[in-house]
Order: sequence, then C-alpha cells, then structure tokens
Amino acid sequence: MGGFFSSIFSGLFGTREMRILILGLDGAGKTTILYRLQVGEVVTTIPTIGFNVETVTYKNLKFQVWDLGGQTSIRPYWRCYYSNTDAVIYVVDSSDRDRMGISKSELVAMLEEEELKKAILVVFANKQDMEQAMTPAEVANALGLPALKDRKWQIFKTSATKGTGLDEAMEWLVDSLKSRQ
Amino acid sequence: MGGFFSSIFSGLFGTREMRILILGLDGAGKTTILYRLQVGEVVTTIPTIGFNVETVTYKNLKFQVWDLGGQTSIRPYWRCYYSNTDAVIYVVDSSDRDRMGISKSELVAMLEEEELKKAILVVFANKQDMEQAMTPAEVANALGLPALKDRKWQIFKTSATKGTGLDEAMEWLVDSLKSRQ
Amino acid sequence: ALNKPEPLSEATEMEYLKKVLFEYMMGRETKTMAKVITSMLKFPPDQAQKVLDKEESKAMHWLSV
Amino acid sequence: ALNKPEPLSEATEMEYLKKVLFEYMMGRETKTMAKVITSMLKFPPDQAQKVLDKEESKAMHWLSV
Ligand SMILES: Nc1nc2c(ncn2[C@@H]2O[C@H](COP(=O)(O)OP(=O)(O)OP(=O)(O)O)[C@@H](O)[C@H]2O)c(=O)[nH]1
Ligand SMILES: Nc1nc2c(ncn2[C@@H]2O[C@H](COP(=O)(O)OP(=O)(O)OP(=O)(O)O)[C@@H](O)[C@H]2O)c(=O)[nH]1
Ligand SMILES: [Mg+2]
Ligand SMILES: [Mg+2]
Repeated sequence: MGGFFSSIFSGLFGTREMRILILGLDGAGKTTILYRLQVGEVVTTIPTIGFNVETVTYKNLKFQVWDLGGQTSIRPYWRCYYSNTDAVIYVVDSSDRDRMGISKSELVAMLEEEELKKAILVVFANKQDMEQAMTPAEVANALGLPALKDRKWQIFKTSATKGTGLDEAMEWLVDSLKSRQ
Repeated sequence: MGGFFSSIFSGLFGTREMRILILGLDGAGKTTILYRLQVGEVVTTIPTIGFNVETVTYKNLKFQVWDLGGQTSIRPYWRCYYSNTDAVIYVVDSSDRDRMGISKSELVAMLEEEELKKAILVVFANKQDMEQAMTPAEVANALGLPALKDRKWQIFKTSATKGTGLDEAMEWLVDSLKSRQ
Repeated sequence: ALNKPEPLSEATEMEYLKKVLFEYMMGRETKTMAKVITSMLKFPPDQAQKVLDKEESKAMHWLSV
Repeated sequence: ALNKPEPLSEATEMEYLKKVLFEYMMGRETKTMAKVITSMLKFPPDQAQKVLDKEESKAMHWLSV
C-alpha cells in the first residue's frame, strides 16, 4: 500500500483520513487529550497499556487518532505505529521537571525515524493549570525544539482537564496539514 | 464446522482426511515415528518445541498426523489440538521406568477429555531395542490400560530406530478406523 | 495435562508461543493455533471466546466463496 | 525509543502483548499489530518479514475484491 494506493484512494473517495499519533511519557495526559478532542469531555483515565484509537472530526477533516501507552517498557514499540503518520502530537507534563530530559530523549529518538520524516510535530505543553508548570518557552528549550531542522513544528500551552489551548493547537495543526497537501 | 460440515465434505469429496495425534513424554520417540511413517527413514531429531504436522498416506488412506512436543512445560497445551481427532498414538519410552508414572498420569488426563471420547488409542511401547526395555504387557499394566472403559485400544512393541513393529501397529489402526466408520 | 506453570515463565514456552504464533500469522491451522495462543496467554474467557468465534466465522466464509 | 528490556520481562509488557494480540486476532489494524507482535517477541528477521509480506498480500486481496 503506502503512497501509491493512498493517492488512488484520495482521488476516488475524496481526502484520505489523516493519521495522527499522540505520544509522550506516561501520565502526560495523552488519553485525556484524545477524549477531550473526540467527545469534548474530561474522562477518567487509567494508564494505557496498549492504545486507544478513535476517529476525530475537526473542521470537516477526519482524523484517525492513535493514543499510545507511554510507560517505559512499552515505549520501544511506538515505532511500530509510525508508518503513514501525518502528524505527531507530543504531550509533555509541564510540571514534571525531573523527567523533561527523558521526554526529550524519546522525542529525539522518534524524530530520527525515517517513517516520520514528513510528519508535522505539535507539542502540547500540558498541565499548564499546575502551579509549578514550566512555560511553553521553557519546555521548548528543554526539549531542544529550536534546534530542529527540516521539521514543521509548533508548541502550545494546554490544560487537558480545563480544556484550554487545545482548540488553538488543533487549528494550527489542521492548517498545517492542509497547506502541506 | 465440526461434524456437520465434515459429513458434507466426505459426501462431496470422498473420505475425509483422518486426524491423528502422536503424544507422549519428551524423548519417547514421537518425531522419529512421524517421519518413519511418512518417509520410511530415521531422521535426526531435536526436541520438538512446537509441533510437526505431516500428511501420511497409508493403505490408500490419508492421515493428517500431528506430532506435538512432549516437554513438561508445553504438555498443558496438548488439549488445544484434541478437537476432531480420530486416533491418538501414545508413545512410551519402554526403557524409561522412572517416568512410567508420569506417562500414565498424562495419558489418564488426556483420556478424560470430552473431545477425545471417540478417539481410538494405540500405544507404542517404543525403544524395544534397548536392553532394559519393559515388555508391552508391563507397559500396559504400568499405564493402567487394562482398566480402560469405553475405549478401543491396543498396544504394540516398536522400535522407531530399527523400524520394527510400526507396520503391525498401523495396520491395526487403519482397520480400526475403517471398521468404526 | 497436569501441571500448569505460570505463563511463559520458561524459555521453552516462549519458543513454543513464537512457533505457534508464526503459524497463526501465516494463516496455517488458525483455529488450532488460536486455541493454543489464547490458552498460553491466559486470555480472559470472554476474549478467548470472541477470538474462537471469529475463527469459526472465517472458516464459514471460506466455505461460502 | 531508547531502552529495550528483555522480552516480556514485565507484567506491563505481557498485558500490552495480550491487548495487541487480541486486536490482531479480531482482524483489526492487523498490519500495525503484526509489527508490534513480531517486534515484542523478537521474531527472527526472516520470519518477521514473511509475516509482514503476508499482511501486505491480505491488504491487496481486499482491494481486489
Ligand atoms: N492538572 C492536570 N492534570 C491533567 C491534565 N491532563 C491530564 N491530567 C491528569 O493526568 C493523569 C494522567 O493522564 P492520562 O491522560 O491518563 O495520561 P497518559 O499520557 O494517557 O498516560 P499513559 O496512558 O500511562 O501513557 C490523569 O489523572 C489526568 O486527569 C492537565 O492538563 N492538568
Ligand atoms: N534406541 C532407540 N532410540 C529411539 C527410538 N525411537 C527414538 N529414539 C531416539 O530417542 C531420541 C528422542 O526421539 P524423538 O523422536 O526426538 O523424541 P520425541 O518424542 O519427539 O521428543 P519431544 O519432541 O521432546 O517430545 C532420539 O535420539 C531418537 O533417535 C527407539 O525405538 N530406540
Ligand atoms: Mg493513556
Ligand atoms: Mg519431537
């Protein structure tokens, strides 16, 4: 399959469903974000051992959104999901200063993968409602985002539980995806 | 599937392929026997971690013969293969007196399974070429065969490596399967 | 069979699982292989049943084409 | 990702494998699931390739009907 059939499909059936991955360390808020986007509500989550995949419609665009579990022992398998991915939402717990370095390492390893070469990156500096939260600029620096080459990226401050910042971030993502096509 | 479709198949396409399992403790000689039956030769074996399945033709009858690994930790999964089985070839290393009790326990557990209720049992008292081998009568007693109820069974002395006794045993098995139909 | 050790505690069991899974994924004897897999990994009964029902329906599909 | 622990050394990994395998066996997202399974269980490269080729050919089959 891949590019060739995708193009046929787009031609025949209109625009192909976009594929988006939500990645980030355990507890960052990925699952909370997925269901915020899908049903507009805060759901009660448990740590994701596996994945959730949902169809999310945003501004008449359909996305297949994958939320992968972020615990250490299952992070090595993120890469199995990279194929045909249009965008990665990378979620960071902005109040988790101790693990900012680990979060960076995982991000860097991810961006090195060939299959994600053309994927758009949008970072959610999440949990901005927490007092000790780092600012988006601090998070960006801690993750080494300014040094990224050949990558369309942007960072947004969000609070998945309060529901702030998500619309802005999704709007940017949708526009970026559209202008890329 | 099961009985209903099997009957249709027999009607449409001639006789259904018989399904035979070769079971017994590790090292009893199951794999050696399978390939003796199939290609008529002694092959070099390694312990079977998994199974071998081959089509064996004997007297114009086609059998699908499954040889399952017999090591302790994988014996619990024998039962997953029982469905639609017409006959079990139970192989015993007649020189392995120490484990005759374990062999009996496994046999008894197997025969208690509903799915094998109608299966014919043929025991191969194998490795008869070994000096310390128990006689077929001794093996039969050690396994508790004489006490079996509602079971068509027979025991044969065999040596898979020398190739003795196998023909006799298969002849009995084929006749039993035919007369049962 | 008599003793049921913890799932995959042994190298032998892991090797066995891989063999059976490979056959399953290659589409060979999938009904039997599915039984082994769900049993080795101790799938909850409802999930195991769903998997086996799925195998049945696959078998029916082949008959109907 | 950075550290690759021994296969299935952890309860989490075992639970993850079961989840992914269940989805695979139910016929959902089988290509992606196959990648996870062959990678978690460290299938030898040739076997992993065969499994993925098989998934490709299944995908082609659906397109052609
Ligand atoms: N204060 C605050 N808590 C949040 C926010 N987003 C998520 N949480 C909480 O953080 C905890 C973890 O959220 P999840 O969405 O389950 O985290 P996850 O990233 O999916 O974690 P894994 O599935 O283990 O990878 C939950 O208790 C959420 O309610 C946020 O913006 N602010
Ligand atoms: N002396 C003698 N050795 C035999 C005979 N049959 C098999 N063997 C040997 O016994 C050993 C084990 O034989 P296998 O056929 O691999 O045993 P198995 O029952 O398949 O064992 P698992 O696969 O571990 O369950 C091999 O070295 C065989 O050559 C026999 O009749 N006589
Ligand atoms: Mg989660
Ligand atoms: Mg063997």
